[in-house]
Amino acid sequence: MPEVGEILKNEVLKGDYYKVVFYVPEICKNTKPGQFVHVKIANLRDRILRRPFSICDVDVETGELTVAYKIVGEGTKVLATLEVGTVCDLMGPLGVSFTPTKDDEFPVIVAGGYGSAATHILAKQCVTKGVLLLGARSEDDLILMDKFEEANFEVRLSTNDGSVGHQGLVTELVEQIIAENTDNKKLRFYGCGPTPMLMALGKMLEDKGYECELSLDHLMCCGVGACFACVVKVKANNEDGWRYARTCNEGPVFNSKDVYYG
Amino acid sequence: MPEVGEILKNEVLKGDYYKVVFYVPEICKNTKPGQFVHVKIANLRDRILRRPFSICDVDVETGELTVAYKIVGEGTKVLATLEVGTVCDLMGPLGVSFTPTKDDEFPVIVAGGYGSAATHILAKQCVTKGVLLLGARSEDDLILMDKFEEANFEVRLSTNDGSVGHQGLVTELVEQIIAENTDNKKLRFYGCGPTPMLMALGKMLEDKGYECELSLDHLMCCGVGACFACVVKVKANNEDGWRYARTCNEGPVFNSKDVYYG
Amino acid sequence: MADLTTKLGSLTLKNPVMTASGTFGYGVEYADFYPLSDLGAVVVKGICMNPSHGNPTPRVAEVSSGMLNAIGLQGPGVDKFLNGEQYLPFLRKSGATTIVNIWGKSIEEYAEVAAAMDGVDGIAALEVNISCPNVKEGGVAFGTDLKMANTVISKVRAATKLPLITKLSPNVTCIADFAKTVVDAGSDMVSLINTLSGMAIDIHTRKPKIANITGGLSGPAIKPVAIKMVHDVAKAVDVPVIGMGGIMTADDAIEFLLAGADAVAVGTAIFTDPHAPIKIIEGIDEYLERHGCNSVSEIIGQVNY
Amino acid sequence: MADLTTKLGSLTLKNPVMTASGTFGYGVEYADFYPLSDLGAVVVKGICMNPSHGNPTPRVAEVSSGMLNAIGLQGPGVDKFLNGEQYLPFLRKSGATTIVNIWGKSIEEYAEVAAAMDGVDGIAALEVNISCPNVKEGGVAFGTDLKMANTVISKVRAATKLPLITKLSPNVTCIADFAKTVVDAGSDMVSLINTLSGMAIDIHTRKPKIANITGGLSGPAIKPVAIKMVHDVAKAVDVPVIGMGGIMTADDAIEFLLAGADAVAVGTAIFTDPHAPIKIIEGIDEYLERHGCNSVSEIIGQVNY
Ligand SMILES: Cc1cc2nc3c(=O)[nH]c(=O)nc-3n(C[C@H](O)[C@H](O)[C@H](O)COP(=O)(O)OP(=O)(O)OC[C@H]3O[C@@H](n4cnc5c(N)ncnc54)[C@H](O)[C@@H]3O)c2cc1C
Ligand SMILES: Cc1cc2nc3c(=O)[nH]c(=O)nc-3n(C[C@H](O)[C@H](O)[C@H](O)COP(=O)(O)OP(=O)(O)OC[C@H]3O[C@@H](n4cnc5c(N)ncnc54)[C@H](O)[C@@H]3O)c2cc1C
Ligand SMILES: Cc1cc2nc3c(=O)[nH]c(=O)nc-3n(C[C@H](O)[C@H](O)[C@H](O)COP(=O)(O)O)c2cc1C
Ligand SMILES: Cc1cc2nc3c(=O)[nH]c(=O)nc-3n(C[C@H](O)[C@H](O)[C@H](O)COP(=O)(O)O)c2cc1C
Ligand code: FES
Ligand code: FES
Repeated sequence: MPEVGEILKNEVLKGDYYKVVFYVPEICKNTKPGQFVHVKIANLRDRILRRPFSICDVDVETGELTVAYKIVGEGTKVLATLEVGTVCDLMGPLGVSFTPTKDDEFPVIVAGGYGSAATHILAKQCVTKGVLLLGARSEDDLILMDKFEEANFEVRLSTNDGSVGHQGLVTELVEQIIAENTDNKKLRFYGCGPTPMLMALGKMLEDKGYECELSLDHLMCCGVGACFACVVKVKANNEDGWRYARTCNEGPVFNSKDVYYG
Repeated sequence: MPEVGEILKNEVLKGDYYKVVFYVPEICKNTKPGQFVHVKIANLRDRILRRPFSICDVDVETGELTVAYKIVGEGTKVLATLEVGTVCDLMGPLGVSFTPTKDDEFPVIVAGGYGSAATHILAKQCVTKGVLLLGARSEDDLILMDKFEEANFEVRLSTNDGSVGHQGLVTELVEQIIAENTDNKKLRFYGCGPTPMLMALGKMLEDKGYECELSLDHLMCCGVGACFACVVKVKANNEDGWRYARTCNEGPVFNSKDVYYG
Repeated sequence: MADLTTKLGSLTLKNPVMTASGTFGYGVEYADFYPLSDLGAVVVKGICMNPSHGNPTPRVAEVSSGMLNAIGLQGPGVDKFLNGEQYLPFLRKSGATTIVNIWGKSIEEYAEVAAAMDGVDGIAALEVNISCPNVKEGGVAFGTDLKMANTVISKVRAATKLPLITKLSPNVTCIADFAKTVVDAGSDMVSLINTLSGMAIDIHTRKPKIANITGGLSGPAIKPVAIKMVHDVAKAVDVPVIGMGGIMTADDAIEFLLAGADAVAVGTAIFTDPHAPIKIIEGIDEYLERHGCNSVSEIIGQVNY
Repeated sequence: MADLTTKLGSLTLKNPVMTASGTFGYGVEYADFYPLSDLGAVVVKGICMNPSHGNPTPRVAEVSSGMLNAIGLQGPGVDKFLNGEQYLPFLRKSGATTIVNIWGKSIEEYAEVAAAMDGVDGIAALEVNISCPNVKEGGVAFGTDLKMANTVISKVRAATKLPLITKLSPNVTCIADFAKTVVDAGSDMVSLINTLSGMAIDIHTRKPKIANITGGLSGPAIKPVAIKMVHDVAKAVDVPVIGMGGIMTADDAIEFLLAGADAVAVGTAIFTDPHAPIKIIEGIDEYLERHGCNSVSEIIGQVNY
């Protein structure tokens, strides 16, 4: 499952956001939407853990796998300095994937931050084309809109500071979409982004009875279910009503009905 | 005293031996023969100590400082991968220097391993041109002979395996030189290389009454006399007859008469 | 191929490399990577009587050359472990030599868990964790008090005929004393070290990086401490010693063997590279060949001074 | 500029950053780098009664994110320290606030050394090292036994009026107990941590990498252990706490302050970068400004959970 991946491209996408392309044909072949790769960043000698990144795109023909990442700490800072030709070790594809829409469903992807990266393959694989609701703090954190447009998705934006699109929360765009759905299309939701946003989204849609999948993640170590670092609460048939589920192998994608919001 | 040094060149010299050129004009200006720089190797994130390297050459005009190094462990392995343009932090010049020969003296440099690097500037600064006796395990470990020839030094080689030059110990070449000295030139010796070789050399010359300076070094941390990691025994006026002297700032160059051989 | 067979008292392993408890799940998680039976042994994550949630999140934080964790022993409990498809039954089928790491919230629970494992097919030995720094009750309290350590192991000893390994805490003044007392109490061998107590604070939020406030330090950062303790313990007791703490490569594992460990366990390194234990087995073999040794036993404790 | 003035009982420092004993020589070695008076304090290498050779070489070995050392307290002895040009007289001239680290081979020697320092001009405080793991006599024996620790400090207390800092060993089960007992014995404050006992073996020669066999682990590898111990000790005693262990950057130093340290010491980092203490002083100031704090005291112990 681990595969040695040569870097074919590593460049700024926008501001602190970068895009890196690895040559990993085996991983590409098996990738499903919403899965991630677990990357041992080269040259990061004093940090021993891998970093998980959603698979943003794969090209099965060329063996190219794309990750979109933001510089947030030591690891991503070093990753951004790696030159073409450097080799990193990748594990993947890992995790439970999204279920693309069927013929009669209309996909609504709700994404924040790197959530647009994690849902891009999903958009490409949905047989019916839908809408991407993309939210962030400000314009600087909105990436990959062009990719969704290429996939024939309508893109609606929201920012907390109003620098572009709707000023406010992305969940307000969700309410808009639901209000607009006067012809009663069968909406199917997908959420990926910061946990508070996903919790708000999941609860709201559960109340309204829509199908929704959420990609929940947490700090990871092993990436394969062995260490119990990455857990989130899901509903369970025990006295507490919840248990900790591993986002790396029981997730990151969960049905919103299974998530414990309490 | 620390100076940021951009790498201008970093290339194989021969086998495992490399040569790296740093741009450090301040250090170049002050360098005397036998001194060293203490290098924080870039990208060596899990190793916190600097590595000491003898200054092999400096060009005061261009600010170029050359170090010749052998790959022996993690640090030198990483150093060999650093590309031109990479920046390392250098402290230097550090340590006590060799005393170049005066008009009436004939310099005999006895070197092993990277000892030829440590004595190259010395050879250039000796007003009288002499001889380099260079010893090593085999031909692969003999470097910089051309540089000494450029400095008008005669070069005699010895190897343990006889792959080139005299088969045997470099100290045997010393005996040769002494035997050849029928016109009673005032020989002045300089030794730099593995400790056992220097101990043998120093003892032999002490017995014979020749002037000799030895460059003794040991694993270093601070490089400036603060930590007492790098000590060797020197004669002392106490009940034991010896004390530990710091090779980084009381040395690396010691008069062979001061060294404790017991 | 040198002979890697490793005898730990009545327990025979095909090689001296096992996985460290808590870093290899229940084996099933890594079954697609290589045959689990290639390992000296699989040591599973700590099991106590009842299912347990473990600690709140965040449970881990990365630090220089290591990590802190306070998983808090999340686990399925004895029943589910013995009968749930993805636990012991899976390991049995895999052909892995299985060592079960156990713990309890009280001395009685330790004994109860041990008794439940006694005579169960597919369990090669028990590793008694008296050293987990991350649970409020049990765990480290037993591992940092000589009398408690002795009592716990005596009770566990009485409850099972399985070979007993006691996992020692490094957070003590003299670990050799703990090794001696648990051997007196009937432990057939000892394993060390568990994690060092540690803490990290996010200076921007001013919160501890781990919800539990403190956690256990593992990885290369602790290797020198582990080597020293293994060296001390191997000199102090006559039973087999399983060494661990920061083993990333075969060279690290060999360092433990030279220090006196009869076998080693690989933990945090598995997160860096799931194949680490396999590469370490191969690397030990190569080292033995290069040094003209016929068997791994020839290097155990062979540090020379 | 925030106010960095740091009050440690009767001792006032211009800022909370000092050098750790043994890593900054006697100050003179770094006098060309920056004015020593820019530091909160210079803590000199351990001084005992008579000149001492220290341990055989090799004395250091590098390990992941740290180093082992067994220098063995090489030093000039009291007389030479007090009178030799490059020692105390130099520090006096430099204007540095000087703290003298002392040790002895016996309880009596500790007291003798302390008495010799009493009332000497230019000594701001004594740091009593009861925790050096690298000398056969004295050192760690006093730091890992509660009664001995109490006795040593009591005797030293009786021998001098200087402010007393006791330097605690991390190689114990409960460091807070040691803090309490030395404070009871009259120590005005405590500093921690000294190095963790460790060992490394060269697998090719099979020799310990350090002639003394074991050594003390320092550097970033030990930071999480140090933070935890500083946090524990700051909660246990009411006296000022000086935190150290793996501080490389201002962020690290701030982590110690948040954990409860009133001041910090920078050790191994000086080998990486002699200017580290100065950069750390600047970095703390920037952090305080950025967080709207007027003085460093506003963040001491402010970890929140
Ligand atoms: C399943 C999954 C998919 C992900 N996909 C992407 C992606 O496509 N693009 C992207 O830019 N990032 C993604 N992340 C987050 C990414 O893993 C972290 O940003 C990265 O590990 C940070 O490494 P660092 O060394 O730069 O930061 P560190 O120095 O380790 O930490 C810096 C800061 O980032 C936070 N952080 C660290 N790891 C994580 C994490 N796993 N999740 C959330 N916060 C974290 C830390 O708490 C800290 O505040 C994903 C995470 C998961 C679990
Ligand atoms: C004053 C001085 C001048 C030097 N000049 C040169 C030079 O011009 N060219 C050159 O190639 N090397 C020189 N050295 C040696 C050089 O410092 C070491 O080779 C280097 O530090 C090894 O780093 P590493 O990380 O590759 O090896 P490590 O992984 O640290 O160690 C690998 C091996 O090298 C040994 N070693 C490490 N440091 C030293 C050391 N300081 N001295 C001797 N052995 C050591 C170790 O014991 C170990 O066996 C000099 C050393 C000193 C003290
Ligand atoms: C995430 C994690 C979980 C662990 N869980 C357990 C456990 O359940 N029981 C136990 O005895 N040790 C546990 N440990 C300790 C390891 O088994 C091992 O003793 C320690 O990590 C040192 O080895 P390493 O540095 O190779 O990881 C855990 C360690 C880690 C990192
Ligand atoms: C080379 C070296 C020498 C030391 N010598 C002493 C000493 O003489 N007295 C003492 O109390 N501590 C001594 N120490 C311990 C340090 O003062 C400090 O407590 C320890 O190194 C942890 O801090 P650090 O990680 O910042 O180095 C020494 C440490 C090192 C690395
Ligand atoms: S990251 Fe290890 S269980 Fe999920
Ligand atoms: S290297 Fe520190 S005294 Fe020489």
